[in-house]
Parts: sequence; C-alpha cells; structure tokens
Amino acid sequence: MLTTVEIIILLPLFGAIVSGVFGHWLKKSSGYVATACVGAAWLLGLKTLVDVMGGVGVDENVYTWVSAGSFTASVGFLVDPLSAIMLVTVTTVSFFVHVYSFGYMHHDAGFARFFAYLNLFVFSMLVLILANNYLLMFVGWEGVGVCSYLLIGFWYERKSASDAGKKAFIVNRIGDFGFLIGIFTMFGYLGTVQFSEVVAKAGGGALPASAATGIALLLFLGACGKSAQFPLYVWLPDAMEGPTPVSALIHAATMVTAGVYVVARSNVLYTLSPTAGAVVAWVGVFTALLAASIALVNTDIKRVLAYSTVSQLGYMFIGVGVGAYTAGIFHLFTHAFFKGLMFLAAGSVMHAMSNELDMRKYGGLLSKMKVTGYTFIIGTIAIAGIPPLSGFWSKDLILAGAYHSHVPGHAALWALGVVGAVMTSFYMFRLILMTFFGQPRDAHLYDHAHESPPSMTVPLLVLAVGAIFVGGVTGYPLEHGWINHFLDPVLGSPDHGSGGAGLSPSVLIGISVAAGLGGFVLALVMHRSGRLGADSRQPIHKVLWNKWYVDEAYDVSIVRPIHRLSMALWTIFDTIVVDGIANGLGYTVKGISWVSGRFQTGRTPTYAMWMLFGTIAMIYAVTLP
Amino acid sequence: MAVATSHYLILSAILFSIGVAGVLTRRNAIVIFMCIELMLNAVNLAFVAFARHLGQADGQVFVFFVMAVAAAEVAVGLAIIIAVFRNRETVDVAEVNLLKW
Amino acid sequence: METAVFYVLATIAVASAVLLVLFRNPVYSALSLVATLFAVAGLFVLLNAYFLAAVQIIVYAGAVMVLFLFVIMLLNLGHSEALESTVGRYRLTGVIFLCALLVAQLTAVGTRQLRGPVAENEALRTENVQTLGKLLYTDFLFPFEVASIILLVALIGVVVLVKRETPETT
Amino acid sequence: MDYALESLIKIAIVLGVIITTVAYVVLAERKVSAYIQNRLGPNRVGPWGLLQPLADGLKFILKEDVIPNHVNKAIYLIAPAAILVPALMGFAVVPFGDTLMVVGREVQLIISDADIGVLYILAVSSLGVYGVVLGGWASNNKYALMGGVRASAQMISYELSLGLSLIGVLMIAESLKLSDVVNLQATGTVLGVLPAWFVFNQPIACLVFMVSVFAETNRLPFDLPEAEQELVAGYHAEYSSMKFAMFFMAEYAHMITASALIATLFFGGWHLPGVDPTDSSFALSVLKVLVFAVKTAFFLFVFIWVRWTVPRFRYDQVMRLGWKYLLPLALLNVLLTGLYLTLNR
Repeated sequence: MLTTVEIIILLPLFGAIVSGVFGHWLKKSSGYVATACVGAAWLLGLKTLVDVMGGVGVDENVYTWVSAGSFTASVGFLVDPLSAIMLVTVTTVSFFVHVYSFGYMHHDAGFARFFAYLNLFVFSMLVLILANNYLLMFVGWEGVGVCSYLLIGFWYERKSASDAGKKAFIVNRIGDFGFLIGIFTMFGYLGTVQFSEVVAKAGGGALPASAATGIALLLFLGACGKSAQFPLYVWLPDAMEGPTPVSALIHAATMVTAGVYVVARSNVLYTLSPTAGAVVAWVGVFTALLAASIALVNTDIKRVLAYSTVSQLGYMFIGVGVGAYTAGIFHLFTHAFFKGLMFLAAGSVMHAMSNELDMRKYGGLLSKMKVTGYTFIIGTIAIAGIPPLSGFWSKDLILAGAYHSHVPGHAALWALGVVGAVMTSFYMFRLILMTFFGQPRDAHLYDHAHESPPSMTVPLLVLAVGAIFVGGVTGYPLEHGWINHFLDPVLGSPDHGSGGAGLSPSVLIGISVAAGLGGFVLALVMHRSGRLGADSRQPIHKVLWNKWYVDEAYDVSIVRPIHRLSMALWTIFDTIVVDGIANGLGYTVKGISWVSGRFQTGRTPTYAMWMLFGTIAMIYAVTLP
Repeated sequence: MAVATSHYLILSAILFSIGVAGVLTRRNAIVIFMCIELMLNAVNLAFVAFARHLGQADGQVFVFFVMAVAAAEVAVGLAIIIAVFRNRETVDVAEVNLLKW
Repeated sequence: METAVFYVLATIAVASAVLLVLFRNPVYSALSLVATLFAVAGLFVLLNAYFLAAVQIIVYAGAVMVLFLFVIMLLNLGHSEALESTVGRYRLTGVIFLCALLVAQLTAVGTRQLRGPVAENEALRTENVQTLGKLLYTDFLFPFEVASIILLVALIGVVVLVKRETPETT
Repeated sequence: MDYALESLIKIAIVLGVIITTVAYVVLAERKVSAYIQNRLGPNRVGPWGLLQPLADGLKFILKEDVIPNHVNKAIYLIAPAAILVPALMGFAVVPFGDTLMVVGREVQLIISDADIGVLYILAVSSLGVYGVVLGGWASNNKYALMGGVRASAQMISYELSLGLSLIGVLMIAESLKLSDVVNLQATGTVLGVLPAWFVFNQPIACLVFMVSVFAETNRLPFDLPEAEQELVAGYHAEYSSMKFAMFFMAEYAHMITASALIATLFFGGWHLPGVDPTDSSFALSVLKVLVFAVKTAFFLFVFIWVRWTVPRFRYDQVMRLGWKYLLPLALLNVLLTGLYLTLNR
C-alpha cells in the first residue's frame, strides 16, 4: 500500500505521463487531468502539514536505489516541519498556477505539452523537497532544472526563448557541478548522504570545521545557480521568455527557492562553519542590492519582477546565512504567495495589453482591470514590508536576525538590508504607478484592455488573501509566532549573539516600516513630477539600465575566450589531428581491404586452404616451443 | 593389453589429414562434405580415446554433441547443395563462386 | 587380441578413407566412408564406448550416409555425368598441406607425452549408457538443450532451403 | 573359450531355424493368400505342399544367373548380401527363451544379451536400407533407381517413429537390455488382471511400432519401393535367380525379426501368464521357447493377413502418415509417459 507521501509524489508524475503521452488525443482534457492531480496533491499536502503539526513525521526508505561497496543510497522520503512547509508552499502555488494556466494558455497549440511539463516539474520539485538524502534530492534538483529548461524554451520557435533556455541550463550546470562535488565530499567525510545520519554524524563532531566550510560552500555554489545569486543570477531575468505562469511558479515561488531550502536543510553544516554562513549572508545582501538597483530603472514589467525575485532571494540567503533559518524559510513561504500573485497579475496585464511588456506603454489600467490592479497593489504592499501584510513579518524577521547575529559586520548587513528594502518599495510602487495610474500612454492598447477571465482572476484573489494573511497569522508575534514554534525544532533558534545590545526591537521595526513607506513616498513624488520611467542622462542611470554590464563582462571574460579557444581547437587540433586520424584510419582500412580482397575468390577451396594454413600455423605455435 | 592412447591419436591424425586432403583436392561438393564428416569422425575418435585415457565420460558426451551438430550440418549442407544444383546444374565447387561480395 | 583388432580396424579405416578421396564415383566414395564409419564404430567398442558405437551406426551409417546416397541419387536422376568428379587443380597444394598437417599433428602427439597410464573407470565400461545419460542430463543439460535447438533450427532451415516457391519441372 | 563356443552353437541354431522358417513362411504366405482368395495354394509337392520350399530353392539355384551389361557390377553383387545380413543380424539380441539347462550348464537363450540391445536393433534396422538403395542404383535402371530413392526416403522417415515409439518402453524399463525388458513384463500386472505386457502399458507405442515396422520391412501397405504396377519390381527388377532369392529371403527374414521384436517388446516375449517366470526347470524352459515361437508365428500371420487385406498407400500418403501422424503420436506418447512417471515417482 502506498503511503500518503508516495501518493503525493506519484500524482503529478501520473498527470505528466497522461498529458504527455495521451495529450494528443486528450486535447484540453489533459489540463483537467493535470490540474486534478496537482489539486489532489495539494489537499494531501495540507493533510500532511496537519499531521506534522500533530507530531507525525515520516522518514522512510522505500527501496535501495544504489548499493556499491559502503555506499548506499535509497529512494526514501522525509517529512518534517521544514519539508511540510515546503510541500504546502509548492503544492498551493502549483495548484493555483495550474488553474490560472487554463485561461492563460487556452489558445496555445502546446496546451497538453505545457501541462505535461508543469506536472513533471511539480513531481521533480516534490522529489527535491521530500527526499531524505542528498542523492535523491539531487535527482529532483536536476529534474526541476530540466523542466525549467523545457519551460523557458517552451516557445522554442522563438530564438530568444531557446537561447534563454540554454543560458539557464548552462549556468545551472556550473552550480550543479559544485553541488555534486559537495555531495561527494560529504560522502567522503561522513560515509553517508542521508539527512538524518548527516545531522547525527556532523553534529556529533565527525566533520572538521574546514571540511564543513568546503562542503557548505560547494553546496552554496549549487544553491547560487538554482536560486540565482551572484554571480550565477544572470539566467533568471532571461528566463522571463517562458510563459508567465511558468515565471510565477518556477522562477518566483518554487524552484528558485530550492537553494534556500538546501541551505536550510544543511543548517548543521552552516552552523559548524561560521565562515560559510557569512559568505552566504554577504553574497545574499550583495545580490539583493545589485538586483534591486537594476530593477529601479528597468521598464520591462516581467524583468522588474524577475530582478525583484533575485533580490528577495538575496534576503532569504541573508536569513539562512546569519543563522536565522526559520526567518529565511518564512520569507520563502510568504514570498511564494505575493511574488506568485504579482507574476500572475503581470500575466493578466500582459494578457490585456496584447503581450506588451514595456511599462512605458501602460498607464491608468486600474479602472479597466479592477481585480488585477487591486490584487497587484496588495502584492506590492506585501513585498514592500508594510504591516500588517505578509512581507513585513518575514522580512523583519530576517533583518532582526541579521542585526543580532554573530556574522562579521552584522550591523552593516542590517543597514544594507534596510537600503534594499527602500529600493524594493520604490521600484515596486514605481511599477504600480506606471501601470495602473496616471494617463494611458498608448491609447490603442488601452482601448483594447479588458479584465481577464475568472480562471485567471480567481487564483489572483486566492493568492491575494494569502499575501495579506499568511504572514501575520503564522508570524505574529514577531520571533515568537507559530512559524517559529513549528520550525525551530528542526532548524534551531536564531542565535542572538549581541543579545539586547544596540537598537531595541521596536526601533528596528520602526526603521524597516519607515524604509518601506519611504520608498513609496519617493516613487509617488517622482510619479507626480513625471520622472518615473523617463530617460535620464545621469551615468548611474546608464549603468543601471545596462545592468551593471554584468552580461557584457561575462561575455568578454568567459564566453569569448572560450569561443576563441574552441575556434583554435577546431582549426588546428580538429582538422589536423582528429580528421587526420579519422581519414588515416579510413585509408588504412581501405588499403587493408584491397589487399585482403585479393584473398576473396568466392571459391570454397581457396577459403578452406587458408583456414587450414591458419590451423597448421596454430598447431605449430602451440606445440613447437 | 589395451592399445596405447597415442596409437588412437595417430590414427585420428591420419584420418583427419586424409579428410583435409579430400576437402582440398576434390571438386564435388558432396564428396567434400563426406570428407568433412571423415574429419569429424577423426576428432570423435580422439575424444573417445582421451575419455578412456582420463577415465572420464565427458569426452564421450562431447562426441555425442559433435554427432548432433554433424547431423544438423549435413542436413543443411545437403539442402544447400540441392539448392545450388537446381540453380547451376553443378556441384563442382570450382564453378561455384557465390561466396564473394 | 585387442591389439590385433585395433590394427585390423585401423587399416580398414585408413584404407577406406583413402579410397573415399580417390574414388571418382561419389557412390563409391560414400560406401568407402560407410566402411570407415563402421571401423570407427568398432574402435569405439574397443574404447568401451558402446553407446557411441551404436549411435555412430544409427546416426552416421543409418541416417547421414543414407541421406548422402539419397541426395546423390536424386541429383543423379537426370545427369549422371554431373556428379563424376575429378581431382581439381589444387592437387599439389592439397598434398603439400596434407603432409604439413600430418607432420604437425604427429609432432603434437609426439612432443606431448601423455602422462600416466590409462585411467581405469569401471563404471564407464560396465554402465556406459547410464553414466553418459546421467552426465548428459546433469552437467551437460544446457548444451543438450542447445543441441536440440540447433537440430530444430537445422530442420526448419532445410525445409526453407529446399522448398520450391512454385512447382516447376527440372 | 566355452563362451565363444556356446555363442557359435547358438548362432548356428538360430540361423538354421530362421532360414528354415523363411522357407516355410513363404509357403505359409502362399497358402494363406490362397485361402483368403478362396483357392487351395501349392499342394503338389509333398503332403499339403509341405515340400514346396525345397522345390523353390532348387529352382532358384538351377536358374541361369543373368547379370545385365549396364549394371554397376561390384555394387550389383554386394546389394543382395547387404540386405540379407542386417535382416538376420537383428535377431542377435532377441531373447527367444529364458534359460535352459544343457549338459549341466545354464545357457541363456539369447545370442548376446547386450547392454545396448535396443540401440543395436535400431542400428541394424537402419542398415537395411543400404541393400535396397544400392541394388536400385547399381541396376542402372530408371524403375530400380526410383524404387531405391523411395525406399531410402521411406525408411529414414519411419525410422524416427520406430525409435521414438520405443522411448516410452525404455523409460519404464530403465534399461536397453532386451532381457530386462522381457523380465519386467514377466512380473506384475496391469490393472490387476492383465499381464504387465507393454502392449497394455504402452498401447500407443505398440501401435506406432507395428505400423513403422511394416514400413521398414517394405511390406504392404507400404511396399512402395517395389510397387509392381508403378515400378515393375522396383529395386530388384534387374535381379534374377539366387540373387533375387536373397532379396526375397531378406524380406521374410526381416518379417521374422520384426515379429520376434514385437513379441519381445510388447507382448511379453517368452512369458505366458500363469507360468512362474523364475522357474527354470527344463520343461518350463522349453515351454517358454514354444510360447515365444507361437507369438512370433502369430505376428507373422498378421503380416501376411494385412498384406492380402489392405490396399497399397500412395507415396504422398505414406509420407504424410509417417511425418504427420506417427511421429507426433510417438512424441505424444513420450510426453504422456514422462508425465505419468513424474507424477507417480
């Protein structure tokens, strides 16, 4: 009999197979199958969460997958508070994205294929978060990578889409390389890759601090790739070439958070190695600021959201880096709701504006798209960290954690986080103001704008409710909310190194609320003066507009040298050595064939004679010496 | 007084060589086939002689298999000869040069 | 006694083998081969391989050689000259090879001294059939099954080879 | 040396008995066919024509021995011997009685109780075809050659069923010795009433064996190799005088051996129900030999009876019967016997 966990995992796989194999005949029905599967998984996921709250956990090995020498890896599943939270997050967003996709993808020729990929993604993601060892987690890790690649390049007829898919795939390979080596190293030191045993052995002191640092950093390299942290974040903005539901599900709510999950899951390693934790935190804050600064000037609605995602992921890494794992996961949880919501709302806007992405052509849409507009605003308030919406609770938990942590320069970390919060608030309200307020800037598009069908607006409403309430319900009161009680047993309480020193908690709260409001006010002022979205001649604007020239830097420093080396290898090594060997072999064989062809008379006696010649030679060879 | 094993082996060698000579010199496919049978028999004789020499039955079992395969081979070979004869009106191997690409 | 029988049988075997090669008429060749086969069967008896001697007669003399004769006669029906066979142009080569091979084999027998006396195995002599049967159905069961498959394949192959697509007159 | 002498005496006696029997079976055939056709048959030479065989023999010997010019002489001369010898050789392993006390010496009434008796019979019976094939070929005559070709095809075909039908018997007997086969039939019963003869144990095998034996001996309804209407006299069309007589004798010798084998393998050999098989007193031993003789005579009668009752098959019918009915039947019998033995282990 299958356990609940196995059913949850197998449901989307079943949906993927059905809509993938039979999609041609099922047509639109494949969407129902896929959605039903994910819906059932969602309900079972909620049940699992309730079970875990009641203290029922699962850590089972279903069967031995690899067994070689001392190495064994099982297909096994682990359900604890951490994976239960992830499970609920993933299945919830997945389900509503599925519903939303009905409306969004309705006219697409690849309808069934889309749902097959989507279900396959959900399956892989569930394997990732429910696995009880690193190896199986890596399977899910690669699975979501493949699905991400397939979905970014879903409209593969478009070169930009297929290029973006390849970019995502290649950049992720770099991260996976580190991740895999991290797993190998871990096995080398601990002799196991199973979470429970790793925790037991590493916690028991079997791992030297240097090794812990190495493994932790290697795993973090993987996390950087998957979760789009500097320097591997470049693929995520390009990934916006994929269909918007995909951006919402994979590139905002679920897959990109896998890196955060991995760090949280490996918390024992980061606790052992303060260095690694500091690196994580500083990379996180750097990424947060970098991405936020680019988002300040970008005018592509989806890319703004993409950079916003990168930036928010940076916040989550600050959280897990400074040891406030609960805060990081909490932010992951709330972020999934409001960022998913905003992506879907952006999709709704695009739907209304004939797939126009440039915000400079929007304006004044609120009157035409009330549901989309208001839910978008709710999401924006949430991400800006204005109480009592969800984002406030989790972001404040992270900032407080950073402020109180042991990490070198923790106060600077906190200060930069606050600066980032101002920027977040500014660019989000800039987006809202440019899109929904002011005068329509493209009359033609504006005339055709309309509210989206219910299959798209209902998910928006549901997620908006989530964006308003999940943070407060689970996070109140700050640092002592339900989420802390739920996750702390697994992840450990944040270590308040500086104790009550420095600013008091209420001051911290006040500052972060002020930061959110400050960004809003700044945006409003600029909107009033008509400078939002306008070109600027200031050099800083140009740098930001060109995304700090990171892509260009990569192009010059990595891509072109490799390209040149490849050209050289092709002209010199390939044509002379490889072709030489290949042609030489060919000529040799031809020559030998010509010689041996003389022996082939077609007459049996000749053949018999040569056979006999060989036999006699063999007899002599065996006997004489 | 049992005959020495080497005697049997020498006899086997002689029979085998005669068979080989037949295969090489004769042109009639059927006779060539018979010479092959002779060679197989020579080998069988050696097998049985060894079986006695070693006091083990394995050699005789091998002969059994050789006979089974020989029977199959003869059936197929004669069928091929008949088929060739139908096409070419000859069983002279010198005139049949089909074994060529 | 046994030595005498051996030499008689060996002489018959070699003589009829030589005749097999030398006869121009394939029927004579076939009959010479039958004589050789009988001689070899007799040698099998000398070597205490009674079962194989019987099988030798049944399979070779009784079936294989009859099949040979059958085919010779079948092909002989209209063309008696077609089967008259001459020694081909490889005569000299053949003789050279024959000598080389014979020398090779005899050297092999001569240089490899068979160590030790003939091993006695009473069961092999008194219960020849039982011993072989047990071996065949235990240690050699798999080869035995494979041999049966080979026979089946040969059977089907022959039917396919000889079957005519459409009835025609030869 | 005693053993060799004993064997030689037995061989001489058996050969003499068979040759004599051959002569009288020929007479019997003529008589029986006459009665079947409502005639009297030969009745001039001796009382009831009993000396007729002698007269026949004289006639054969005195006739001119014609050797046609176109024949292949060597093989033409070998062929009659090649057919007669295997026919007689088959009897070597047939036990024609139990044991007999002669001048204080217990003599086994069998020429050679070989370990591989049954295989020997198969081997010898497979050699019978040579005489036919060679005779047909050496005659250098279209009809004779056709007869020879037919004979070889027919005998190869029916040899399979013959051999396979015996497998079932051998599986039960667990021995290739014919004396073991007979001793097994002499002990125990089938279903409590019938003697343990293999005809009751192995009815399918018995049927297949008998039909195959008819084909092997080239007797009607399987006498295609010498079918008068199609091939004149078939493979012996060119033979005359004593050589023809040898073909003739070979056929009857074959019949005798075949009848003896049927009696031995399937009808208990010398065993008579009610007679103690272990008692080897002189009187009982003689009785056993007589029982064997009577059984053999009965099957000889069956041979003759069938010949004058059943019409000849067409050639394709012969082949079809052999390959499509007897062979599968024999295989089925092996399968059933194996199944039975496995289940009753």
